[in-house]
Amino acid sequence: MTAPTPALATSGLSKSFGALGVARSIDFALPAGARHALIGPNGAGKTSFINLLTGALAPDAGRISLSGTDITEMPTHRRVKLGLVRTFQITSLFPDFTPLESLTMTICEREGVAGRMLRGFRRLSHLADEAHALLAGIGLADSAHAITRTLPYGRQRLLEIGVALAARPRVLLLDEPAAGVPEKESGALLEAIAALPDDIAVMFIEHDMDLVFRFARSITVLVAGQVLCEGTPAQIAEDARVREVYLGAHFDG
Amino acid sequence: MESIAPGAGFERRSRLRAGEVLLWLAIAAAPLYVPGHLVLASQILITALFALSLDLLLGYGGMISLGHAAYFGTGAYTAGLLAQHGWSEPISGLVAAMLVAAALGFAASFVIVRLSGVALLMVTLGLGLLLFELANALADITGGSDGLQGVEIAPLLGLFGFDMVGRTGFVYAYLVALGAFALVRRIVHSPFGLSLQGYRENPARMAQIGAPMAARLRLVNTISAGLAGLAGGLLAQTTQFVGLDALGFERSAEVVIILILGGGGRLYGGLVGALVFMIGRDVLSEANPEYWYFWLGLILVLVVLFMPQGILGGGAALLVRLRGRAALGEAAR
Amino acid sequence: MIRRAAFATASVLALGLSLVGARADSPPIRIGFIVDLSGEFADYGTEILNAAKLYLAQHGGAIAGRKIEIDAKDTGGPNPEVAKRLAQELIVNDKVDLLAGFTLTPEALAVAPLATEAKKPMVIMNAATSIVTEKSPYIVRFSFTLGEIASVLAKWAAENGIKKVYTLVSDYGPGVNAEGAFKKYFTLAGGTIAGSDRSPLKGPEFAPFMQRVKDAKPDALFVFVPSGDQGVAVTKAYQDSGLAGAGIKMIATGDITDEAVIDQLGDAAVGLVTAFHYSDTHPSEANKEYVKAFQAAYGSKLRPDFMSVGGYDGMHGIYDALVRLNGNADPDQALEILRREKFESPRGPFWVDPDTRDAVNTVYIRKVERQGGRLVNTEFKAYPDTKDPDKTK
Amino acid sequence: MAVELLTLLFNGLAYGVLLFLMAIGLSVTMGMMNFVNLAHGAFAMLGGYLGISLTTRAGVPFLAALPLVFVAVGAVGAGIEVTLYRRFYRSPQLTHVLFTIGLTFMAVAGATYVWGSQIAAMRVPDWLIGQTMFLGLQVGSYRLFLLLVGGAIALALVFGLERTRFGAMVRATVDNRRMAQSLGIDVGRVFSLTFALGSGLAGLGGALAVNFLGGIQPAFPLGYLLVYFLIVVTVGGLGSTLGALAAALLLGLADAAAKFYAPVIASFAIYLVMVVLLMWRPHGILGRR
Repeated sequence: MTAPTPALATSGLSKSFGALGVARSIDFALPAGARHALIGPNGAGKTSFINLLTGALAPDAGRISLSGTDITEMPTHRRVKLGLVRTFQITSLFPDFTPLESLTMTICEREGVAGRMLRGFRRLSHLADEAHALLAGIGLADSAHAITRTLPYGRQRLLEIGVALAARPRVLLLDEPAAGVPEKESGALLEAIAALPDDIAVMFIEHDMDLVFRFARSITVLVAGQVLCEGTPAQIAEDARVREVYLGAHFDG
Repeated sequence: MESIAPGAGFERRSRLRAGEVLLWLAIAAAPLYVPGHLVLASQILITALFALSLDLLLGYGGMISLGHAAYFGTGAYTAGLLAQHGWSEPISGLVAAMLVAAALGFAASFVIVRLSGVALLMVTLGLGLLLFELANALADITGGSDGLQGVEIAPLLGLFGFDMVGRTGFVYAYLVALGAFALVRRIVHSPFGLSLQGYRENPARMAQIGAPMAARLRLVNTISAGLAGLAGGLLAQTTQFVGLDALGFERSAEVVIILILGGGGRLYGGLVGALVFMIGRDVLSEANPEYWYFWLGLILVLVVLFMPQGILGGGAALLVRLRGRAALGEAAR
Repeated sequence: MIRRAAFATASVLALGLSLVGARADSPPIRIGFIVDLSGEFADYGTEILNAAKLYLAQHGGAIAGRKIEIDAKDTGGPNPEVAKRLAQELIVNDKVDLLAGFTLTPEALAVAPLATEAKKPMVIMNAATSIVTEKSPYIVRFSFTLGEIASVLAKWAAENGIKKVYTLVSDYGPGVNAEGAFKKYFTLAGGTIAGSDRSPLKGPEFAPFMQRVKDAKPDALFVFVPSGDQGVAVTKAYQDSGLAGAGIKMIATGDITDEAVIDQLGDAAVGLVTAFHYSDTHPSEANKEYVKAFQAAYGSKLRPDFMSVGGYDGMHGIYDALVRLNGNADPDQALEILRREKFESPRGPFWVDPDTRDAVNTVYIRKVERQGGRLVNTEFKAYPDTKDPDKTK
Repeated sequence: MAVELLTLLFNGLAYGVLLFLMAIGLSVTMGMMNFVNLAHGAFAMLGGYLGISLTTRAGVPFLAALPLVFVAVGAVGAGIEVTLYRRFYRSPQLTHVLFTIGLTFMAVAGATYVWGSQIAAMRVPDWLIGQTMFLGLQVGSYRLFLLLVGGAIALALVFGLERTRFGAMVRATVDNRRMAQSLGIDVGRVFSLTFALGSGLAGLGGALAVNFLGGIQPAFPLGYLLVYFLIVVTVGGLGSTLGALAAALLLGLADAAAKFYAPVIASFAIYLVMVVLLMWRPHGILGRR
């Protein structure tokens, strides 16, 4: 028996901007159904790594594969179609849309009907229904018809995840999902993250160590574009190198 | 807790509203109440159609163009040259105008989808100016700055000649404009239209929801160019003359002003803008030929100060206030 | 300020005169003016309209009890579709008896078919491209054509020891028109063309062209640019490039030394030779009176130029036709009179060629001189009865 | 050959410097506040007319009139910024377009009312007429003056922005408004001053341009020069002074070279160069983003 194919894997993934190496030969594997945290000090290359995975950045070297399919050269939108979906650290929504519209649009993309021009939504009402169900599932049903930019920040963060879920991901990359959410609004968000379906492999970047240890079943520590170490939360918590990096990083400010 | 049925937003949005029907009926009745101004009425319709073509691109797709007259003029010259060379049947001439402009739009779209913001603005402006200079240089074909003469158009359907009062021209422009509005209405209320607006709202996110936007932007640029060509062709046929100004920077700038004035991304913004701008200009330049620019400028300034979303946007906001906050979500759309 | 006040006075005067003559029950005679009163060419249209109104004010403004009304519309052009729409509205709604004005060629061309269809005489007061009159049998031109002017200048140059000429014109219809006529008649007269350039209409920078001219070492540089800032710019570029020092004369159509702008040229223009049909210092009684009346009405700072004389003479023709028809504005009869007009204009003897319905002018060769603190075009040679040489019908 | 090339270079640079002076204010304000001020040409026009009125009607010497025009138009610019423009910085750019075009229309009508629709030209001193010997080259005196004055101002601006405290504040604000704000820079005041400076320069450029362009008339701010300003600004890169200078000089040189070597394509040349440059570098040749 061979080992099961990881949901997402990289080998030798490298990228540099001039002298600055943001990814240095990263070998990484995300098993199916994972709950994996990517941590590291500021400037470690976490967001660049996600950008490489989604295709927003083109690597200088190395390969990326999604469930065994090589996607290194693939444009972003096709990676999404194959199930590789991300959210953004800085909320990136459709300000004048309602949540229902945002999700329906995403579902239309997923179902391959978004290019339809001459037929309206009359025959696609099941897609809007699905969008609504999804919104209800993450607790946004009562905001379905509100204008996105008028929503409280916490709800926008939820919608950020909702839009990603509507693409029906197999691998979901969450870039600091709870960043900046005030405490009284964060409950629903954490619930939604906890309730993510088991068949989705989730990798998230997070600075809040409480959240990391609450959700992650495995952790990768990235420093200066390189994988410093990998392990279970317990292993990482014990790791002397990690402590040093974090303390050092704090002192460097 | 939830009063609106799941998914209701979409069907409701695309349902024909009474106001729209009334609007088109009111326009159709123009010969009854402004029988002496049918030429102005058809030129307003033509400008509205031109603004609609830009609305698809700018109002819905969020892509600025300061060279849209390139397509308008291409349509005008296509229709005009066909008629000048003996092809005087109007409908086929108009279709040709649309197709040639669309082909130009398709070719230009490969350049345009790579750009955004100010660069897009200036490159579209540059392409428009290049085409203008080309038409001036090819004076043997286009008539240059003297304009294209000898544009003779056969009666519509072989029955209705283009009369001096402009009755045939008006009906013709009305029907074409109505058809174009119906088409664009369809498009913007389709999944394609939704993704186009998604691009306007957040271009960077579209790829991350799996949308192949480059191809769609090319398509919408092509359609928009075709509609602009349709408007240009209509003008050439109803005026029976094509001047270089059909391709001019002033026309490109004016249509942007008209659209923003009316309110972009609202389907009827171009029509409202064209009505206000062109009637305003007609009345003001009649009343005060030397200084009408001042009053027109004042109107623009006041609209910006009091209705920053354009006239339609201002109207919608007013409605919201009248109806109270409950309707906020719907009316602001 | 002075200008506006004077204009108001003149208008009141005109109104008063017309009221005296008019009987309450007879309908007015309406003349629809289509001119540019705003935008880039506002100045042209304003001059034409002012002069036409002046003529009416001078002559009473009413004929056989019918008041003459000018209904002026602004195209803000070049804007052919607006011009055509305005003409249509003037004909259909305002029921005008004649169309007049027409600053710019494309606007005149767009309106021409309407004049034919509605059988309305269309009096051209500027639009100077040759073809205009061919576009409708109802068009009569009271201005001039560029071919007329340029061919005379070519003839004069060849007669006066200029053997090699470089041409520089603005790259648009009238420029091409002037270039063609000049080249044709200069070569016919035995001269040679050293080179020809067309300068973009939207670009004020003439120095590189002057450099080319200098390199080609012609005897003279022939220039046509539209009246206004371009004329001043090209004259300054000529001066700043040292062409005069290199023995290259500049000759031009009179657009450049148009009285409305000539004083802006400064001494750069002194000695410049131009050909044109009107100078405000044309030595005749008719002109002296005209200039005096014009300045009395619109201010002494304003000098009447060729635009104004087109408007004045055009109105003269219309008024004459209406008087002879005793206030009856039958279009075909009016047309017959208009196409045979012949009178002493402020510009000199003027008549309309009945066959082509085009203006026939005495074209003068003039030299710019300083005269009492201002620049003037002093006529020193006349070519009487000049027609557009390439006009057959 | 060398004389020919140098003369061409000289003429192109003189033209370029003039374009730079008129356009630089637009570049900085667009770069700093993302404010699209299509009324910029109106400030140049105001400068032109003021220059004419001062020299011909009030009898102020030409050289003394220039700084007066700079100050006056700068003050008008500051006034308009404080009373009108300021409230629109958060609005979408299309709103700026509509608003400033409206203002431009009003300015055009206003200029017609005050100065009439005829072109107005400026009388310059005799020593600026004709030709002068410069570095062994026969050149137009006014162009030489333009090149020297404009060049000095351009250099002062470029170095001023690099070296002075105010320049540092301007650059910081262009780079990142929020960051500048958090550093304690009074962004509103910096912008008002910059706007005044930019308008003043446009006015000065307008006054200097009158004699170069031949004259000025009310439709000036809606004419082709507005297009040229936008070309200078975008090709140079929003907010980049050096970029705007490079773009303006490039534009002047390209125009001169095309007219001299290939007059047939002269009317296309500038637009062609612009399209190609922007395809190559959408944020301008020296743009940062």
